[in-house]
Amino acid sequence: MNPLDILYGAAGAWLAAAVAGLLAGSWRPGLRACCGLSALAGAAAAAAGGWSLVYGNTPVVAPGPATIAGGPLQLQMTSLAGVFVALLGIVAVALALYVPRYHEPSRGTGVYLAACNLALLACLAVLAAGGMVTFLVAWETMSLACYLIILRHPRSGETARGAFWFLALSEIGFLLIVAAFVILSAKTHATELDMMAARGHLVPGGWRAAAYLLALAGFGFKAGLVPLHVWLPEAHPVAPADGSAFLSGVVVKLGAYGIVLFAFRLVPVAGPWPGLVTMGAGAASAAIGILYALAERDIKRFLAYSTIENTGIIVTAFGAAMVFRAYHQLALSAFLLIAGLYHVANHGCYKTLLFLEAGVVEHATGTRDMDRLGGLVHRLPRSAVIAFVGTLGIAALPPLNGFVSEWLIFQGLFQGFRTGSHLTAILIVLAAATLGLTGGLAIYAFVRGFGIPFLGMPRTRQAAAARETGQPVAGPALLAVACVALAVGAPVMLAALSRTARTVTGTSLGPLLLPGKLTVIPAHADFSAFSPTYLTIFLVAACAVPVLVYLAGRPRAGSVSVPVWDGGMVSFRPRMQYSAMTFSAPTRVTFDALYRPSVSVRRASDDDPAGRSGPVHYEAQVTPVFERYLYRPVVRAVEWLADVIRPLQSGDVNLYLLYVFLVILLAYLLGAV
Amino acid sequence: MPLWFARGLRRGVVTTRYPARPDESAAWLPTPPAFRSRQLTRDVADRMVAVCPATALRRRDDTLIFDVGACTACGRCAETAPDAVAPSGEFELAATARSALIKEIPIRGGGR
Amino acid sequence: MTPTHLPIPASLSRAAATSEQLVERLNALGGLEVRDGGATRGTVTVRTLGETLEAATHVVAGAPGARLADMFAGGSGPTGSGVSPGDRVSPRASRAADNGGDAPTLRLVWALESGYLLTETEIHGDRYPALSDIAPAAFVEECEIYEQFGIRPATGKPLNRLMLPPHAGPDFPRMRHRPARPPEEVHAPHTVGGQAFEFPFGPVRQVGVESLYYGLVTSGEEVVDVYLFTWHKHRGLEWRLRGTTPREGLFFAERAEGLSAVAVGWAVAAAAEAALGSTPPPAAARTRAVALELERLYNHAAAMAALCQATGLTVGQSAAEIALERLLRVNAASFGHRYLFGVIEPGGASRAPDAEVLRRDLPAAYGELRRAADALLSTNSFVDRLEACGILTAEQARRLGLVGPVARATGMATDSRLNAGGPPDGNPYAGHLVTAVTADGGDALARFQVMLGEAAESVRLIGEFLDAGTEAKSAPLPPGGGRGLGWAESSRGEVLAWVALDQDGRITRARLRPGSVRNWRGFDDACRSQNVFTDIPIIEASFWLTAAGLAR
Amino acid sequence: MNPGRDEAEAARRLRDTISTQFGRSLHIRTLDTGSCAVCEQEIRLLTAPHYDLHRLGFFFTPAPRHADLLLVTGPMIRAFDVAARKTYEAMPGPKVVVATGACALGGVYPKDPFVHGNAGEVLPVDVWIPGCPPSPLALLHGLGVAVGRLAEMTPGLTFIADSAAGGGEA
Repeated sequence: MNPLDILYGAAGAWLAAAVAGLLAGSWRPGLRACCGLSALAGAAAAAAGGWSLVYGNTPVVAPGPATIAGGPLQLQMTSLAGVFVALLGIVAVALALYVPRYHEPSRGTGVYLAACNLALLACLAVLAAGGMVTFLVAWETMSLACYLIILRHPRSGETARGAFWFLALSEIGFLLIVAAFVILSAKTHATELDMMAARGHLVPGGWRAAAYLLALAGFGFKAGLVPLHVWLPEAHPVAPADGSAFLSGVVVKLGAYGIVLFAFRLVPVAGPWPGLVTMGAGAASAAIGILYALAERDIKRFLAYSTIENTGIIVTAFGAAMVFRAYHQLALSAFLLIAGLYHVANHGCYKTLLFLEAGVVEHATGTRDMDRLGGLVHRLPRSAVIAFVGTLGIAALPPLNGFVSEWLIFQGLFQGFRTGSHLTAILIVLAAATLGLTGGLAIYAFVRGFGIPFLGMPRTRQAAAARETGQPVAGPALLAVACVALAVGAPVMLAALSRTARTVTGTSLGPLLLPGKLTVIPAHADFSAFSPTYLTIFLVAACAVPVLVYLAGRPRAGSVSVPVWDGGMVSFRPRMQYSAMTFSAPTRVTFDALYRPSVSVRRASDDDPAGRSGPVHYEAQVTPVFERYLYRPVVRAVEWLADVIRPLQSGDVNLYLLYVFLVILLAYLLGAV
Repeated sequence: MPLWFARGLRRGVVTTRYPARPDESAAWLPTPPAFRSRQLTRDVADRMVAVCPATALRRRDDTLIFDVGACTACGRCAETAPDAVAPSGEFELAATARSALIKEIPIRGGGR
Repeated sequence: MTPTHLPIPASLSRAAATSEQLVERLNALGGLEVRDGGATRGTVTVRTLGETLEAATHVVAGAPGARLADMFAGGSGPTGSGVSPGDRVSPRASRAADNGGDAPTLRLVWALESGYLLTETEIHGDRYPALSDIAPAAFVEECEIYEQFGIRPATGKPLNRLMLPPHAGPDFPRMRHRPARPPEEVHAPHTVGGQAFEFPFGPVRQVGVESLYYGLVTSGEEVVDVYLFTWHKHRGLEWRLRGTTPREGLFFAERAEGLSAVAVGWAVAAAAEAALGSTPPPAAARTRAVALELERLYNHAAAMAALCQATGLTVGQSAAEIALERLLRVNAASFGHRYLFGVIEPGGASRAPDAEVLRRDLPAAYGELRRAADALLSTNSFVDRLEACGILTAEQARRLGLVGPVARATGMATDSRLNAGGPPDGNPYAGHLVTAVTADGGDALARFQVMLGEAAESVRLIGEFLDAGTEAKSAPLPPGGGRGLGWAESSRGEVLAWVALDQDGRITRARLRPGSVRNWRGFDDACRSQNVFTDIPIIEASFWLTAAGLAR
Repeated sequence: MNPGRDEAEAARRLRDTISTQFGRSLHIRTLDTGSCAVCEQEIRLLTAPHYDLHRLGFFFTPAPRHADLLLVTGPMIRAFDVAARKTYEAMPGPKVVVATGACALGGVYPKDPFVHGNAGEVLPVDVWIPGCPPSPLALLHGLGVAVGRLAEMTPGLTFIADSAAGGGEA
């Protein structure tokens, strides 16, 4: 028995759930059954993933006569994939708990849930693929299923646009990945991943680099590396909340999985620069992602940009791990790999949580615009607490899990001096500095992301009317528990991940952990150490101190409580609160060159300076630099090309006969040569 | 800043010693009127009541009721009856009870 | 700083021509120059028709040098239909009189190069042409006229809330009782949309300043717009003045804007005198002028102290306050009141300055001011904060009808002391060289420099007036009724007053327009001119306005 | 005017009261309820070098939360009720209200739909300072009276909220 055996069960359950969804249509019990099956599958996958962390890699199997795209279906469960499978399982369970309350059964719900389960299954297949063809087929299936998920409400133009961005960029990425696989396969004469890895030394240096860069770009489209990220802020807002949670929580992570797969398993070392390129791309994505997040008012777009930032952090860690490996700092390399994988798990949990809560907010208020929300903490108290846990996590504030993984990444990057190369050391430190900036901005962004919708006074009537009854709580709550567990249980998690790192890199990080003392040491004992568990306990205890002080020093005499001093105004109004955009105005001013904001002010007095101060309206639109200056020319070129070749398709039979003739002629000529 | 420091030193102290010592600038302040009971007649009192813009004056029989609190020291009563009114010179008028500011002045100048 | 010398005789002849030409053009539009008892004395009065009001406004607004100084409505018709001889109205009854039946008369006061031109139009119905589209300066008054009389511009553009408190019901006293429409229909919705928010400030603000509410609409860094509320200072002074005699009314008028007590008092007294065709004795007029210049002087010192406070320069503030206190003591020693209340009375002046005290103490007190100012101008941290802060252009000043140092700092040489309209005897400035000090920066520094230049002028003028002789003397007001326009130049700019007196010499309608009313409108624009939060106290100090004057 | 010796004695007592009871710092918040801006000017001059209020241990504070004394000017405009009450309520006890100037004492404006005409209509006034405007010297004297009143209100200086309410019936 090995983890794969459990995964067969999970896959079967997901397949059954997909079929159940298709059959159920909008019949509520049927949909519930579908969700139940999905949850079951998720639990199984989580168990299998966790187990494979400990178990190590299984051999490649080709179960029975099953074939896929003309080749054998090759499956394998690796320890590396185990991390992702476990995350996939937890997310699947949370989604299954969330969906029945979120989706009111209606036309298309069944198909949507079928697509969701198919996508989960495809993700599992990607992770469990032991061969190239299996991997590629699963990957493409996943993309198409995700396309269907995004298209849940296809009537709106925005949805179609978002889904199209996703599909178009996915397909370009897919082609690049195919190319990368074809190069490796051709040079190693293998299709099994294990075999490819074993014969990696056969690949010449130039081809190695080409294959890796193709894979980096191909997976970068999925992972959302800048400038390949544009589908995220387009597709996430239009998908249903659980769909966007799945996209950000799992699908984007598979991009990171692909990069690790190529970087550490399939393509052998080709000097330090592939690592440096990866690290640079990651750092740039992190900084640009969070800066764009700060300019967003739509909660889901905001979260999508934050996803770009987080995958940037993850990819930076992986890139730095590659660099250290190239300089034979194997311990540090393994350490950064662990840190990156840890961040994968963390981000999968809290970003899924936050997207689910964004869905709750949208459901309760009918809007995703932060400037139309406010005061939700009083109206959605449980959701607010859960979202707060997620926010602490994603803002990388202790004692939550985001802090642990980011701290580990920083500790790894700070040891860049151990590479021995000054230039590399400087570049690594630069990456660390960029991540430092990103971390600071992330706290700022999430103070805003939580504070504006949840705190203060409701800015609109809809926000004031929000109610929590009927809103899904269990799913996000599960993820909040997972976040806390990932923080408190960090030493255990790290112990498990260090096994993964050993199977991937072959390096054992013996003294990394002192599980008895619950302390973590980043690769080298002379650098630093910390204990997330003790930190959590200490911080929680520290919170008690002011309470105790207050209780001890409470005035004995009676006290009077009066409202906040407001300058004698009649009353505070919601318009007197910081809005989302004014809160981030300092960054907008500082990073003016990136945002290139176009400001439009409308005062009632604009037609004449007569001091008429009626309703005031102020907008600062951020220029979408990448869309406008990178993609729009490409799109224009494609359109131009289409125009040029349109005459070929005239619809005239004689012309087509001429084409056939010319082709045959060409074939003969080539054959003759 | 050194410029200002030097200026301050050269300027010296201008601060009043009040309330420890009287301040000479108080002599120029407008102050509420003091009424000469003997020069007041009902007629004079009525004329003063009529011109008082602050409604600080009232007459009740043979008593002129003067509300120091309402008085703006405009001096119109003194213009009306220069013999009966003189500035009191009193500026330390603050009181803890509003009623303490209402004075009753007997009209003693004959009851024509 | 470029002093512009405008010798009065020259401008007199030029302006007279302008005024005549305008009257001719207005007559062509069906206007009628009024010369009889129905006219407003102290100015040229033209009666225009409701149908041609818009065209007439275009004509005058387009004339070079014409500036809309005021616009107001009155309950009584232009021929004095509200006043009939022998119809004795008790003050209280007159105050509470419901004039709702009368067609209100709209009066526009235009300041020409010399003299004022007043047009009056009877408005039937509750709409009149939107004059603020022609002369943007009229906007404040459009709001006020709506609140007080219930008539509004025809375009239906939203109006601002000015004096009526939000909770004012239909029986809240107004100049003309008329049930209020739901205000949200008429008043501009007070909202902030998009990505800005309103930074609330007030009404209870710093220590020792007036209550005033600012809503600073900001995008986080820049000031996008300013909402200004002063309705919680509205004391209904124009309403109070009805049914009073000019002498009684003056008591309240002085308290409309206590820091311009002399200027407002003078304007009201001059209006009453003009209405009744009397002139104050020249020596009494010079007394008024001495008081007015003293008032301007201490206000400039107070503005200087406020500027220092706003820029955080405490030593400078102390130096300015020493000068201010000494000037106030000079006031008290010479006129018997630190703020010169009660100096003006209709027909003349009730108190004469102690010339000896003035000659002895004023130069020393002014020297204090001058030295403090010199030190301030050589303090970079102070000057740098003022420079390019709250910039207004001459074009803005002209469109918004700004007055006083604010307008003069943009290069406009407007000063009502140069205005030689009205009876020459009553104008103590005739025959003296009056200099309109101007600057051309339009910023806080320019305003400060204008104030300093004017302070020097004031001291010189006081000396000249004292040499010419001053006296506390009044020419008793003749009996009868009439209408008159009066004006005076306060430290904040031109103060206008218009009164209509019935046959008993009681006020049936009084209009007070302190300089603050005009200049607060420029405050919005000055705040918006790419300023940050911390500049706003500086702008406020450099304008040196009062909320009391705006809300009255 | 009283003889100089009494003055000196009074001043000494004032200083003692302020320094012992209020730690040398009695904080004043001003409240304009519709004044003509002149009372405000006189209040501002209290901190000017000629009067230098700080030498007596008085300070101005913009926050009513820190204030012990409320200096009210103006005839208490009805539209300003809410702000006046809020300011008063925002002050911690013990607190005194000082009505300043003829307007606040009911001198200039009669009670009508615009104004209450008297600060006492809305706030529990403890000390009344006449004058139009009260000169800085009169204000100094009035503040001295207010300190005496405050000291009366707080025998033994127990900072109990009820004592503020107790002082509020004047």
